[in-house]
This record gives sequence, C-alpha cells and structure tokens, in this order.
Amino acid sequence: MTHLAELPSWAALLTALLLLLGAALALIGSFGLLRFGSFYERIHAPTLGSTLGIGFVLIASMLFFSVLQSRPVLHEVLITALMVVTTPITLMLLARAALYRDRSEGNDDVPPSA
Amino acid sequence: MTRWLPFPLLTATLLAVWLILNESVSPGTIILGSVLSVGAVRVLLALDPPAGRFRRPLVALKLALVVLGDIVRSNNAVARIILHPGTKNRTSGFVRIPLDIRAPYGLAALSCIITATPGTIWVEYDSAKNTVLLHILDLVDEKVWIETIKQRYEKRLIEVFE
Amino acid sequence: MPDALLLLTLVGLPFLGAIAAGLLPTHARNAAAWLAGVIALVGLGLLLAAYPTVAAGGVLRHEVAWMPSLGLNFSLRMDGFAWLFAGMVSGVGVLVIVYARYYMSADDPVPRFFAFLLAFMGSMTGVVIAGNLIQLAFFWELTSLFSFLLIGYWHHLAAARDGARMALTITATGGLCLFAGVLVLGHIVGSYDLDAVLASGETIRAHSLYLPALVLILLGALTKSAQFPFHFWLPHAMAAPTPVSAYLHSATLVKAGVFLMARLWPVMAGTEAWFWIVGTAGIVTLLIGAYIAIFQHDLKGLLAYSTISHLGLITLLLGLNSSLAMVAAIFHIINHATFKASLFMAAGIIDHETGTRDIRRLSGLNRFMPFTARLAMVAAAAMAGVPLLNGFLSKEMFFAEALSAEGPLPLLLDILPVAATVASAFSVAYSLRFIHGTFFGPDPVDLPLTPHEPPTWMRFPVEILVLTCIIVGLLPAATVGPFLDMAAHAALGAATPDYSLAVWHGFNLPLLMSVIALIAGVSLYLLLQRHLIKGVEGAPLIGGLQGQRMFERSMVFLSWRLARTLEGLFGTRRLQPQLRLVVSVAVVAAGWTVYLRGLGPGNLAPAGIDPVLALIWVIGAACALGAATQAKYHRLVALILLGGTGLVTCVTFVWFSAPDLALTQLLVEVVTTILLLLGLRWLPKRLDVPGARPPEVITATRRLRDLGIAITAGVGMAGLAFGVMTRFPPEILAEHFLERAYTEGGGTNVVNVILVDFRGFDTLGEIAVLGAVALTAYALLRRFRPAPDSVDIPEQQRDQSAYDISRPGRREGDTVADWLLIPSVIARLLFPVICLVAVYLLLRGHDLPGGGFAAGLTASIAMILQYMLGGTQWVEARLRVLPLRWMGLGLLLATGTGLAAWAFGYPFLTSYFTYVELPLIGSFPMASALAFDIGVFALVVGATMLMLIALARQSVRGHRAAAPRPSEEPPAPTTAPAATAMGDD
Amino acid sequence: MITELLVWSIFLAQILLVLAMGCAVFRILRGPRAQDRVLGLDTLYVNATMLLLIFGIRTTSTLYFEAALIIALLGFVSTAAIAKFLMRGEVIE
Amino acid sequence: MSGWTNHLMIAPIIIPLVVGAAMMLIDERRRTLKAALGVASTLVLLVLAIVLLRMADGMPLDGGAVTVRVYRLGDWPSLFGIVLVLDRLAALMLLLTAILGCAALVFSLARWQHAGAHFHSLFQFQLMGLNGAFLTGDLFNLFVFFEIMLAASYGLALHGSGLARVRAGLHYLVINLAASLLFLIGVSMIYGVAGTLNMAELANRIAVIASEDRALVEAGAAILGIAFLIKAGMWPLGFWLPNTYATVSAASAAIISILSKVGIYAVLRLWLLMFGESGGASAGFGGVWLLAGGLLTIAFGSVAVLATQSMARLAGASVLVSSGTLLAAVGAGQSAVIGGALFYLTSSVLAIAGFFLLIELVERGREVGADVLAVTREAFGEDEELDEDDEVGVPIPATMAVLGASFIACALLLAGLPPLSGFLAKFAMLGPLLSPGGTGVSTTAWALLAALILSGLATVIAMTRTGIDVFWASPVDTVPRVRVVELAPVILLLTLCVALSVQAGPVMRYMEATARSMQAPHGYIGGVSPTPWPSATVEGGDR
Amino acid sequence: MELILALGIGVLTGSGVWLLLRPRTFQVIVGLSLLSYAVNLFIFSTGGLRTGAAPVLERGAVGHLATHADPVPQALVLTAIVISFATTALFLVVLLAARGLTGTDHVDGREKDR
Ligand code: NA
Ligand code: NA
Repeated sequence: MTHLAELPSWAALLTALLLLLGAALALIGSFGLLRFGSFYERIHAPTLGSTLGIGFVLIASMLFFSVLQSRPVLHEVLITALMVVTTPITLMLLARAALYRDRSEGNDDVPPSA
Repeated sequence: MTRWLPFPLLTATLLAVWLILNESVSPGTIILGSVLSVGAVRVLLALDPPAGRFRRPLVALKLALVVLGDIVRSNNAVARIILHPGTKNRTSGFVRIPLDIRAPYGLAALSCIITATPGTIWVEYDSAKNTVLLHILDLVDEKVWIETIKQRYEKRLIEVFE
Repeated sequence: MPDALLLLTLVGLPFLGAIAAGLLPTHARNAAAWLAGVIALVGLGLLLAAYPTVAAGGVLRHEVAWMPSLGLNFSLRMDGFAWLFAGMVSGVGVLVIVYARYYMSADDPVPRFFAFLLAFMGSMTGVVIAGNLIQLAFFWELTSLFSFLLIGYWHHLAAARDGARMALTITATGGLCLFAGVLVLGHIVGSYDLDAVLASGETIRAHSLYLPALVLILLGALTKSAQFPFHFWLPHAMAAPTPVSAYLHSATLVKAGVFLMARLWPVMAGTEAWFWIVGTAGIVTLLIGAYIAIFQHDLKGLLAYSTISHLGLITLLLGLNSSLAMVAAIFHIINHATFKASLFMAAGIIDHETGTRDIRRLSGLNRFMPFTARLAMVAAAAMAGVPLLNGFLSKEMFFAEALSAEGPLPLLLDILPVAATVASAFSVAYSLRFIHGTFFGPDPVDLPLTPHEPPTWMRFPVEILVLTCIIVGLLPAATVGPFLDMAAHAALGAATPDYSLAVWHGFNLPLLMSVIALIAGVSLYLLLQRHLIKGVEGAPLIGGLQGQRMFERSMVFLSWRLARTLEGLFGTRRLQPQLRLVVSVAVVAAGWTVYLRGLGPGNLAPAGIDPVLALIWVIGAACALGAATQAKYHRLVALILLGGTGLVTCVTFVWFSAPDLALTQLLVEVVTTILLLLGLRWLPKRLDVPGARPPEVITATRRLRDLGIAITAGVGMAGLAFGVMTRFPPEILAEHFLERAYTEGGGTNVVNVILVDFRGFDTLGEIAVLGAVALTAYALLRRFRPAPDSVDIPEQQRDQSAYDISRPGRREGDTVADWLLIPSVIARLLFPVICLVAVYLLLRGHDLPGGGFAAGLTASIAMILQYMLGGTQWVEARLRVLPLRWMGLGLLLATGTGLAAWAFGYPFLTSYFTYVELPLIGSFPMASALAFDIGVFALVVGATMLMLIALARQSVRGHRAAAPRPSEEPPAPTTAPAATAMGDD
Repeated sequence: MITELLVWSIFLAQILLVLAMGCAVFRILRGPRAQDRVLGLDTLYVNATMLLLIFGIRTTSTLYFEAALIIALLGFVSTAAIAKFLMRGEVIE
Repeated sequence: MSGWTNHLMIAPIIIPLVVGAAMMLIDERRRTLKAALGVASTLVLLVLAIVLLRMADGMPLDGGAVTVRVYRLGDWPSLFGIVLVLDRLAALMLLLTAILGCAALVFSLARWQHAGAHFHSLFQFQLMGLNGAFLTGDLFNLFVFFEIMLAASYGLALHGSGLARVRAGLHYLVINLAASLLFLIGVSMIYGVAGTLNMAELANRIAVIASEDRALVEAGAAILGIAFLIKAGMWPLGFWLPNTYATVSAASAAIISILSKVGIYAVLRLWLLMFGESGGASAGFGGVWLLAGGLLTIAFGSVAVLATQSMARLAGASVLVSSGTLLAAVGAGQSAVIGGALFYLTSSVLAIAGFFLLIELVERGREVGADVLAVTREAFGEDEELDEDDEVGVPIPATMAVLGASFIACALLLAGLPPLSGFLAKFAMLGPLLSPGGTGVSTTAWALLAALILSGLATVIAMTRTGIDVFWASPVDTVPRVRVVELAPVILLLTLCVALSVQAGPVMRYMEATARSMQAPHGYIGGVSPTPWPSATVEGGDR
Repeated sequence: MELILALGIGVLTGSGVWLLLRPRTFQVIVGLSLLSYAVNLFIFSTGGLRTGAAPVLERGAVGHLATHADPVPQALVLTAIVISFATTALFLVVLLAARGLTGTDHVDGREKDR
C-alpha cells in the first residue's frame, strides 16, 4: 500500500470516486439479476456493469497509473473496446436462444417469429 | 492500396492495439507491430470477411459521442428501475423494427450499440425482411423507439458504412 | 575321463538329445528311438566308467559357480548311492526305449515322445547326482514337468489330460514345499551343499526349525512317491503310454521321493517326528495300496496301486529309524524297479496285442502268448514275494525289520508285523489276480485284436528284467550284493550295519510270515473271485474314497468357488468402490501418519483475514457445492458452476501474486468449458423427475457414506493445506531462482524463467504429455461411434430446420444464419486481435506474465471461435490448420533449442541469452528460451486444435451418418474419411 | 487522510463487487432456466474483471492487467459457446 | 561436463522424443517409414541402455565413493536445477525398458501398428516417459515423466478402441488421474516443508526436519507412496490392473506391463533414499505397510490367478502377484533381499511381457468364450469323453508346438519353477531372507516364504488348467496364423530368461551391487549434491 | 487468510471427492476438475500466501523471498494445470467413446444390475 500514498490528493479522490461509482453500478446491475421477474428483463441488468461500471473502473485505473507513473497508461482502453464489442455477442446470442426456447415451449409472452 | 494493404483501417487499429499493449512507441515496437498487423490481416483475409467500407469518420465520431451519452443516460435510467421497481408503471416488451441498413459492419455496429446501451437488447434479426426484434426494458411507446433507433443510430451508420 | 565331463555329460546329454529329438520330423520313429537309445546307453557307459571310483568309496564331484554370492553353485556329486539310482535311471531307460520303439504306433508323433522321455531322464539323473539341495529341488521340479508332459502325451484323451494335470499339481506342489524345506534346511546348516548337509546331522536334528524343515521336505517326498494321502494321482497317471508308466512308476519318478528320504535319512531320520510321519504314511499306504490293488480291473491300475503299496513299504522301512531297514529299503527299491518295470511292460504288451487291459475281458492268454505269460508270471511272483525271486529277499528283510523295530510308539510297533503280513497277503492276492485273470481260464471273447506274441525286440526288455529278478533272487550276494553294499555305505557311511543277503536264513519268524502271507493271499483271491467277477468298480469298504473326485472337487472349489468368492469379496471390478478405496486409503494414510507423529504449530503466523477474499471464497464454495449437487441432472449448470469455481480460483491466484497462474487458469477454463460442451451433446438425456423415485435405503446409505468420505477428505485437505501454508522451510529452492532469474536466466518473470530455463525440462515433458494426449484423443475419436440414442441431429436443429422449410421465403438454415450473422462478423474482426494478443503474450513471457502456453491457448481460442460461429466446413474450406504439423514442429523446436547447447559443449537445455543491437529497433533480447517458448506455443496450438477439431468433427460425421451404422468394431486399418482430411496433412 | 480514503474506497468497491458476484452466482444457482444461469456467468466474468482491475490499483501493480484483458477478450467465448449449445444443441456444427 | 559421452545419459529421453515428434510430421499412411524409424530408435535405445549399464557398472561401490553419474540439465547446479542421475538401478530399468520396447514394437509390426492412429509416436513417447522416470533425480520431474508415461500408456491402452478396451481404459484413466492428483499433493507437501525437490537433497534434509514438521513430510510421503502403489497395483488399490492389462492389445500390454514396475521402482528409490538408514527419526517409515500390502497383494493376486477365466486376465493377475512379491520383499527391509528382489523384478518383467505377447498369438486361433467354457466345464464336470480308445498321438503343428513350449516357459517363469529364471529369482529372495546367520527365521520371512510358495501353487494350477485347455483339449485344426516377427519377440524374451538362469552369477553380482549402492545412499547423495547447501539466507520468520 | 484458502481447498476437495464417487461419467469429470482446482491451489499454497509480493523482478535485480512471491509452486502449478487440462480433455474423449460403445454413461460401462 506504500505506493498509494504517493498519489496526489485530487487523483486519489477522483480514483476513489470512480471506483465506488463503477463498483456500485456493477452491484446494481447484478442486483437487477435478482430483482427482475423475467429473463428478458434480467438480461438488461448486467449491461450496467459491462458498460459504465467497468468504464468508471477503467478510467480510475488509467488515471491512477498515469498519475502514479507520470506517463499515459492507456492500455485499459483495450478492455473498454473489447467489452463493448464482446458483451453484445453473448447477450444477443443468449436472448435469441431464449426466444427460441420460449417459442418452442409455446410460451405466450414472446412474440411470434416474423 | 487495398490490393497491397487490405483493410487499412483494421491494420492501423491492430497496430494501435499492439502499441497500446506494449505501452511503447519505440521504432522496434512499431516495426514489429506493423509486420504483425499486416500478417494478422492476411490471416483474416483467409476467413472471407465481408467487404465493407468506412467513410465519414466525423459522423462516426459524432455517433460515438451520442452513443456514449445514451449509455450514460440509460445506465442511470436502468439503475433507477432496478433500485425502485415499484415506483413507475413500467412495461417491458418486444419491438420489431424494420431496418434499411444492409451493410454487415453497419448492422454489427448497430447491434453493438443497441445491446451495449442498457435497457435495450438485440434479440432476433431477420435477413429476409431486414427487420430486427428488440427487447426493451422500459417500453413506453413502440413508435418512439423505432424512430429513435432509426434516426439516432441507423441513419448515421448508413452514412458511415454504406 | 575327468569327473567334470563325465557328470556333465551324464546330465546334459539327455537334454541335448531331447532337443535333437524334438527337432526331428513328426514320424521319424526309428531315428528318435536310436537317438534316445544311444544316449541312454552312453549314460550307462559313463556310469560303468565311474564305477571303479564309486565302488572304492570315492565321490565324483564337479562344481561350477552359478550364484556364488548366494551360496549356490551348480554342483554335481556322485557317490555309490547316487550311482545306483543313476544306474536304474539309465538302465531301465535303455530297456524302456527299446520297448517304446515297438510299443508306440507308427502314426504317433514319436520323436516328441522320446524328447520328453530323454528330458525326463536328464532331470531324474539331475535329481540323483545333484550336489546341493537347491539344485536337487531344481531338477525335482523338472521331473514333475516332464512327467506331466509324458503322462499327457496322448493329450486328446481326457483321461490323459486329467491324469497329467493331477500329477503335476500334486508333485509340483510337493516340489514347492520341498524347495521351502531345503531353504530352511540350508538356513539350519548354513549351506545348501549336500556334503555340508550330510555332515550336519546333529545340528539339524537339534535345531528348532527341524520340524518345519522336515515337514516341508517330506511333503515333497511323500507327494512324489505317491504316499497316502497324496497317493491318488498315480493311478490316474496310467493314462500315459505304457512305456512311460514302466519307466516313471517303477524306477524313476516315484522313486525320487524315496530317494530323497533315503538321501537325507542319515541327517534327518532317527527322531520321533520322522518315525511318526514317515512310518505312519508308509504303513497306511502299504495297506491301502495293496488292498485297493486287488479290486482293480485295469491291469495298469492294479500295477499302479501295487506300486503305491510297495512304495509305502519302502517308506515304512525308511521310517523305522533303523539302518538295517534303510538297507532293506534300498534293496527293495532295486527289486521293485525290476519286477514292476517288467510287469508294466507285460501289461503293455497285452494291451498292445489284445486292445484292452481290462482283466474282466481278458482270459486264457497263456495259449496265445505263452512266452509273455511266463515272463509275467515270474515277475508277478517276484512282486508277490515268492521265494527264489528278488522280491522275496527284500520282503523277508522287511518282515525282519517289522519284527525288530524299536520306536516310541508301541501300538504301531505291535501292529507292524501283522500289518506287514496282511499287506503281503494282499500282494499275493493281486499278483495272483494279475496272472490268473489274464493268462488262465477260457479263451477270451470279443477282444478288439486277436492276441499273439509281440515282436521279439518288444519282449526283449521284459526278458532282461525278469532274468534279473531270477538271478538276483537266486544269487543275491553275488549279483546285487556289491552294488547294494556300495549304495548303503555311500548313504550311511560308518553307520552301515552288517546284513546278509543269503537266500536262506533258516526257519525263522519272517519265513513263517511269508508262508502265512502266501497261503492267506491265495485264499483271499479264491474267496474274492466271485466278487471280482461281478466287475464292480472300486474296492469294497473304501470304494467311496475316490481320490480323483476329491481332488477335482477341491480344485473346482479352490478355483471356481473359493477363489471367485474371495475375489468378489476382496476385490471389485467396479470403478466407484475402487475410487472410494483410493480416497479412503489416502485419507487414512495421511491422517494416521499425522496422528502418530503429532503436528506441531507452524513457524509462520497466519495473516489476518481479508473480508473480500473471504467473501470471494463464499462464492467459490457455493459454486463448488452447486456443481457437486447439479452434475447429475443438470450438466450444463454444473459446467457453469465449474466455470464460477475456476474464476474464483483465478482471482485467488491474483490475490496471492501469481498473475501467470491467473492468466493460464482463465484460458484453460475457457477451453475446458468448450471441450465439455462439445462432449455434452453425446451424453444421454437425464431428466430429474422430482419425487419420481424415492432413494432406496441402500442408495441412501451409500450416499451417506460417500458424503462422509467426501467431508473427511475435504477436512483433511484443509488441515494439510493449513499445515503446509503455515510453515516455511529453513532452506528453500525458491531463493536460488529469485537470485538468478535475471542475472543468469535473463528474465524478470521468475516463473517463466523457471519454466523455460531452470526447469525447462519439466516443460518439455509437459508438452510431450499434451502431445501424447492429443494423439490419443484423436486416435480414439477416429473410431468414435455415437450411441444410438444420440446419433440424431439435435432436436433444436431439426426444429429450426423444419421451421425454415415450412415458411415461405426462408431456406433451411436461415434461422441460424441470421442468428449468427452479427456475432460471426464481429468474431472475424476479433480474430486478428486475439492473434495479436497471443503473440504479445508469447513474446513478453520471459519478462512479464504470459508465455508459450498462454499464447498457444489464446490462439487456439481464436480458432475455436471461428469454428463455433462459422461451422467446421466453413472454416476448413478457408483456413486449414494442420495440427499435427504444429505439434511435431513445436516439439522439435523445443527439443532442438535444448539440443543446440550440445554444439557449444553444454548440457541439454543450457540457455543462451544476449541483447542484439538491431538498426532502428535498438537493443533486442535474444534468448534461446524464446525459441523454446515458441516451440511450446506451437505444440499447444496444435494439440488443442487437434483435440477440439476432432471432437467437433463428430458432429459433422453425425450429420453425414444418417445411413445405417456399421457393426460395433470395424476392421482395424480403416480410416474414417472425415478424420483423415483434417488430422493427417 | 486522502490515502486512507482511497484505501477505504478501494476496499468498499471490492466488497461491492464481490456482492455483485454473489448476486450473479445466486442467479446461476437459482436459474430457473439455463439462459438465466449463463447470464449469471457472464455477469460474474464482468464483475471479476473489475475486481481484478481494482486489485491492480490496490497493489499498484499493472501485472494483473493481462488477466483482466483476457477475460474481456475471451471470457465471452465460453458464454457464447453455452448460448450456442442452448440454441443448436451443439457447439460446433 | 565435457566429452560427448556425458550426453549419452540424456539420449534415452531425447531420442524417442525427437523420433516421436518427427513421426507426427509424417503422413499416417506411410507406415513403413514410421515403423522403420520406430524400430531404429528402439534399437538405438537398446544399445544405449547396454552402454549405460556398463557405465553404471563401472562405478565404484566402496568407501563412500560416488556411485552415480549426474547430468545437470541446463548446466544449472544440481542444487536447484533438474538433474538426471544414472546409477545401477536406473541403468537396469533402462535396459529392461529397451528390451521390452524392442520386443513389443517388433511384435506390433505384424498387425497392431495398423489398429489405430499414431501408434508409433505414442510408443516412442511411452519409452521416453519410462526412461525419464528412471533417470530423473528430481521429484517433480518424476511427476512429469510419470505423466508422459501415463499419457502415452492411455494411448497405447486404448489403441485399437473397442468396447472392452474403452470400458477398462476408462477405469484405468480415472484411477490414474486420481493417483496423479495424489502425486501432486505429496510432492507439494514435501516441497512446502522440506524446501527442495531434488531427491538427493531431500534425503539429506529428511534427517534434520524439525520434529513439529516431520508429520507433514511423512504424510506427504505417504500420499506420494499411495500414488506409486496404485501404479504398482497394491491391494486394495490395484483392482483396475488385471482388467486393464487384459483388454489392452498385446503389443501395448507388453510395454505397459512395466508401468507397474515403475511404481515399484519409485517406491524403492524414494523409500530407500528418504527412509533408509539415513532417514533420521523417519527411518523405516511405512515399511510394515509395504510388507503387509505386498503380502495381501500376493494373496489377492493368487486368488485372482485361480479365479480367472481368461489367459489375459491371468497375465494381469500375475502382474499383481509379481508386484506384491516385490513390495513385500522391499518391505521386509533386509538389505540382502533387495538384490534378489531386483533379480525377480527383471525376470518377472521379461516373463510377463513375453506372456502378454504370447497370449495374443495363442488366442488368435480360438473362438470367443472358449475360456469361459473351460472353467465352466471344469466346474460342472462335463468332460466329454470322445474317442477315448484312440491311443495314438495327435501331431501338434510346429507353430502350436513353439507356442506351447513358450507357454510352458511362461508358466514356469510365473510360477517360479525351474529351469528358467523364475525359480532362481525366488531363491535369490528367499535364500538371503532365510539365511541371515542361523538364529531363527523371522515371521516376515515365513510369511513371505508361504506367500511365494502358495502363489506359485496358484499359478501352477491356473496355468496348467489354461495350458491344457488351449493346447491339449482344443482341436488342433485351428492353428493360428503367426508371423515370425510376432514369434521372435516372445522367443527373445524367454531366451533372455534362460540367459538369466544360466548367467545367474554375473547378473546377481550386478543386482547385489545395485542393492548395496541403494542401501548406502551416501554414494547417490554425494554424487548428486557434491557441494554442501549454503547457510540459510532467509530467516523463516521475517516474511 | 491461510484459513480461508485452506477452507476453500477443503470445500473444493470435498465436492470433488463426492463427485468422483458418483456413477456418471460426467459427474466424475466435473469432480476431477474440481479436484484439480483444489490440488492446484494446494500446491500453490505450499509456498506461503503473500498479497502484494512482487511476482516479477525488477530488470537487473536480484529477488528475495522477503519481497517476492515463491515462484516455484507457481511454476509447478502451471505444469500441473497444463497436464490436468490435457488429461481432462482425454478423459472427456474416453468417456464419449465409452458412452458411444456401451450406450450408457455409467462409469462401469453398464447400468448397475441390482
Ligand atoms: Na443493452
Ligand atoms: Na491383451
């Protein structure tokens, strides 16, 4: 923990805030998994974590290391980009799979195919 | 240009990825990165990626900002819904949206945008009719949603990718 | 002639002859007989050459080092006693060979017969001239073996097979006991050398291990000599060709037992135990054998029981602990050999000429083969102990001994003369039956062959033997006297008693006993004739005691019932009990050790608890327990929970400063999940119908027990882990690696430097494992046949296809194509990115987390993603991965990197590290370790792809194989068409 | 003071994330259907990524970045595979 | 290190690795080329093994001299690098492996090499794993080589596929996976407490382990031991063994059969190093259990031998008996027995491999289920009395005669009957056990004596039954088609047993030298870690 | 901390052993996977647990156990992970082959006949 003390106050404060925000969003998103009653609602919840939640944490990380190492630390950008690209793949695949299963089981609350 | 260096944008992106990964812009890294990026694209070519183009970077940039804003707003909205489930008379449901965009990369971008934005999700795409079925967490009015998506995202994507 | 050559030839020549005979053509009867005969004659000649020495009381010796450190030399030793036996072996051997030449049919594969016979002869000679006990046991077992082969010569006959098996089982068992016995004897004496043993009588008899040694050795001797209660094998050995019986059961095999008892008599006899065991066995055998013999209808069966009885007589003599009885025993050994061999041959002639040996069918042969009849009569008379024949002499000596015996058991001594007389009477009765039943009475009717005299040369051996009986009987002192004297002196040394071999000892009690026996025997035969004519099988009173049946039953019981029951009781072929045992034994072993030793406190204080990690492990535990409960009915859930557990493990690695592990764990996690998913498709559907089947009591108990084991194992592991974590050795390997990783290994990532340099050999091995496993998986999958109920295309696909087909405007596959459209576009764009990351991980491994393995898995996942979203055919039409080539080149590169060090005179895997100045790029690290890591990378890519693709291909094959499937296992070399395209580039 | 605040917020953020992971695991365990569980796993991956990043900050080490990168880059592959399995009964056709 | 001869030590590992890897690059259809490469490699290994044996035998034995040759991988000091150690024991095992390798590979050329993919590569990896396991002086490296050996053996065991093979292979795999996990637990416990992986160094430290830590080292060793004993097939951990060995294809079985001896080897090596006389407070740890386990294994093996219905299972059960014998001999703990045990090991390895090869040839001409019939017939006494009177012999075709003679040889070897080496092997163990000076025979010795005699008896009964049924009771018109390349290896192995019998003196001298050098591990330890360990640089507490 | 990990290892082992003793091949493969996690963690833990210890050396520097994590167990675990990955894959293939040939997924290749 020794290095943490070397961080200027503003950066420390900002980092702390961003981290808490990010984590809170992730928690809310995950909490949504419990809160919502149907799968199609639940599937929206984790997006909180995988977009802004992780975004805040990544910004915090970039800020923290950039200030600490006095150089731009940017590689977190990659994670952001990858999250944006890969999370939709899973969700899309999953949502359609669920739709198929609902249709084949004859559940009423899903729309018929086009 | 494309003959010798297909997918220049992708190649550049890959080079950027390489540089960011290595956190270095030394000549060695750049040379090696370029070689690797070109090589990686060559491998990709074997997989027959659909042809596509990318124009109007400014539009794209603007779109990115818009999406960013939407994501922030939707985060807020969805978080509220999660935290106060009973406060608002909310209905969720499916919306089928007819699309105009056909470019694969454009469609991909659209799907990413929609799915990455909390509260909306891309469920089923029908290539024959070129429609997409979305699920929307807070579905107030179908029409509004169709308009929003077509105007805010699809139009710009068509500009960029077609 | 030097002793060495003589002795070696005596033993070795028969074996060489056996090999030569074995190589002769199947029907070379004459050549084989000549060969065997010459060899036996050479043996006789050698013995003659040795006679002067042994007659003078000398001993021929030869010793070659064999296992000198264990006190075992190949040592041959021939004194007068051994000479006598060797003489019987060779002498009767010559006669039997001559006889066999005429007895055996021209259609028989006779060379094989003579090969066995010669080998047996060599073994028997080996027994009698063995110079040490181990070697004696060695040849002893060889006699069992070759007698087995001889008895089973006509192996197409069930009787021959059974007889051979029984003989081998009994005598080889005895041999094993003998082996144990001589080991103990050697332990007592301190040497296995026969001279040393024979010189240590006092030590042996006084030793606390005398009794075990005695019992074990006697088990050997009594089984071999067919003594009660091991006698029953001998009659069944009669299924052998008659020459074999004549040889084995008169002069050789069965005599080995009495030979051994006589050989060890000076050092082991003279005790109460000896008297008890040997004497009792002898007297019982004597009586029972003789009694049963009377009632045999088979000529050879009669002779067999007679043999048993006479061996009992000899054994009894040996058991009397009197040196005079010992001499009598030796004398009777010789006499029995002569008359019994001739009788067997005579029986063989009868069988050969009439086609049967059944006394009930035979009759009046005296008219058809008078000369043979005379011979048989004389021999039978000798057997019956008629005066002026050799049998009479030794019988008289036996009677005398029976009368004068001294010992600790008055009762036995009292009945001894009576028993001897009764046995003798029985002997007269069966001898009479042999002669009377065969040669006298009306002409035989309905014989398979018309009887006539045998060929001259077939009769010749019988003539010689009968002549011997007569001459010895008439002039014992002049003929057999010197030999007996020599043998007795050699066996007994200074203790040799004075004895007389005169034909006439005056009117004395033994003579009276003889007369009584003769009269009683004749009377008995006359009395029994009516009973015998009825042809009832088996002897009255003890007919129910069927040795063979008991043996068969006990064999069946032993191997079928008992062994199978025991195997079932103490073993299992099911997996679950085995695993239960493995886990339990491990738990008990570790627990017991810790309990015995006691575990002290560690030298490291545990660190404070981080609530974050604690919570993480709550999650981990939930996942693990969830996986444990869900794996039966909800495989997918278990798989997902497994992923959760893996993720927690990965976070733990991060927590405790192991980024490399975390990285690798994650990657492995992904690949494993895909692998298992690929497998799920082929598993049977398993539906959990709640409450459908309440667990039975047994199942519930079993589950409870397993739960107990699982909890114990868990608690145990936790305890051990805590114990190991809280202690730190005073000196530890890690220190060296940390010190040298950069300065000598050239990398800052110590873990990676260990993997590719300090312990690169482990890594090389590890990739070899991966390679071997991939090859195995691939080979197995090439032969994969799905189960009938999972061969169909999955329900979902059928369903979606049906939907596509049923809707206008849609083509089959549209649903999935639309579904995958966007993911596959993105996945393709991700492909170069993932590849780039793979290269990145590879190149930085030496200094930072990463390395060949992580890189290889990353690259594989990139490929798999394409397979997943594009389909096998689609990908392979565009990008051909040649996994085998990757694997081969990877392994070769890694090995080659290690081998390169040889060129510089360093050991394998010595690393080389330098910074190379490159224009523009600047200083670039060039480590041989990188080349090694690239090898690892290539192999990992190849192996992972080989397995994944091979698995994935099964689906493609499944889709194609709508046609009826071939049977279970196709002929070996077929190559599955789908598989060759991919694997074998 | 500020450092302490940072330390505490890091700690709190970690706790929040672990709770988030707990929610996801609850969904995995509870279901009710396969897709819910997959969703839980996906969420678990995302939360774990963040946890790793925060751990990097806590220990001021960038060495754990790659692990997070790998989750972001490849974590979706297994969830996608399961989704494919649900939809098609087969991962690779 | 200088001179090319030093590299000879690692060649038994490198050659099969390179050949096996190179074969992956060769098209599967070019079998002849692969076979030629495989045979060449195996022959080279044989020559190498002989050379190494001579090298090992040339090493001094007396006065605390170094008795080993060491190969330091990566040129790192043996203090922390991986070392290969060549001593008499390792050389012996290498030679056995090479012999079995040659026999099995040549045998496979006739048909088995065609029964599945990549046989030759897997075979080379098998040899590599075995050789490495025998040579390595590092505990974790031993694990790695165990895994190579197992990985290849899985391949060879499943080679040819088929219902029975896969069924048994599944058990084999699962149990060995469990064993591997135990191996890892054991090794890491030992590392965590003793701080080293080098076997010699471990032997050094075991004596001075703090008493409060000793329990963990011993528990680790116990767990490790169980991993080895599972491979050795000790009762009650070895039920998988007869089944697996019985279903495996002949060529594979012949080479895999030595795996059980690797378990024994590991026990012998580590046990004598760690818990020999220099083991301090731990000396003799677990010896009683080895003895008891060994005896029980002999008992169970004998029961299985008796109960068996097929030749292949009989061979598998014989492996159990042989393992049990060795374990009991090791556990008996008398130094003099080890030499004899090694002689026995050699003899039984050759015999069992020969037997596995032979079985396949013999069974080739028989219909399925014949074995079952034989036992059933015996059980219910249904002896068909056909042409009882025909007392004219049936000529046995040359092939059957050779097979029969080989079968007899195997039976004699397994039962420990003369004239082949099985008898001398038993003598070599029992002789010293019973002859320690004439004060009396220990219970251990009696137990072992009884076990060996009774197991021999069981083998005699079972082999006789089987042999009679196969060679005598069956009609001779179904002569199996056997090729010379299949018969030659069998005869080679059995001839070697004859040679062992004839040359028992020199062989036993080597075995005793081996035993002596293992009994006094100073020569080993001194050779591997010649420099003393530097004083501790880190205090335990300051972390 | 040690206690937490020890308990975690214990739970993984217990769950793994439970599954290992089950009759279905899939249960066994999951059990073996859990067990290999447990064993990997066990090996890892033998080097002692240190949070925040440097896993990587400074360039040119010499490491010490006082400041650095014990790399040996890590290297051993890496090897073990690879090997257990390989064997899990193999086991999967074998269980599939067994399932195909026997028609059942029972570990004995036949349903228990009781
Ligand atoms: Na969304
Ligand atoms: Na076999």
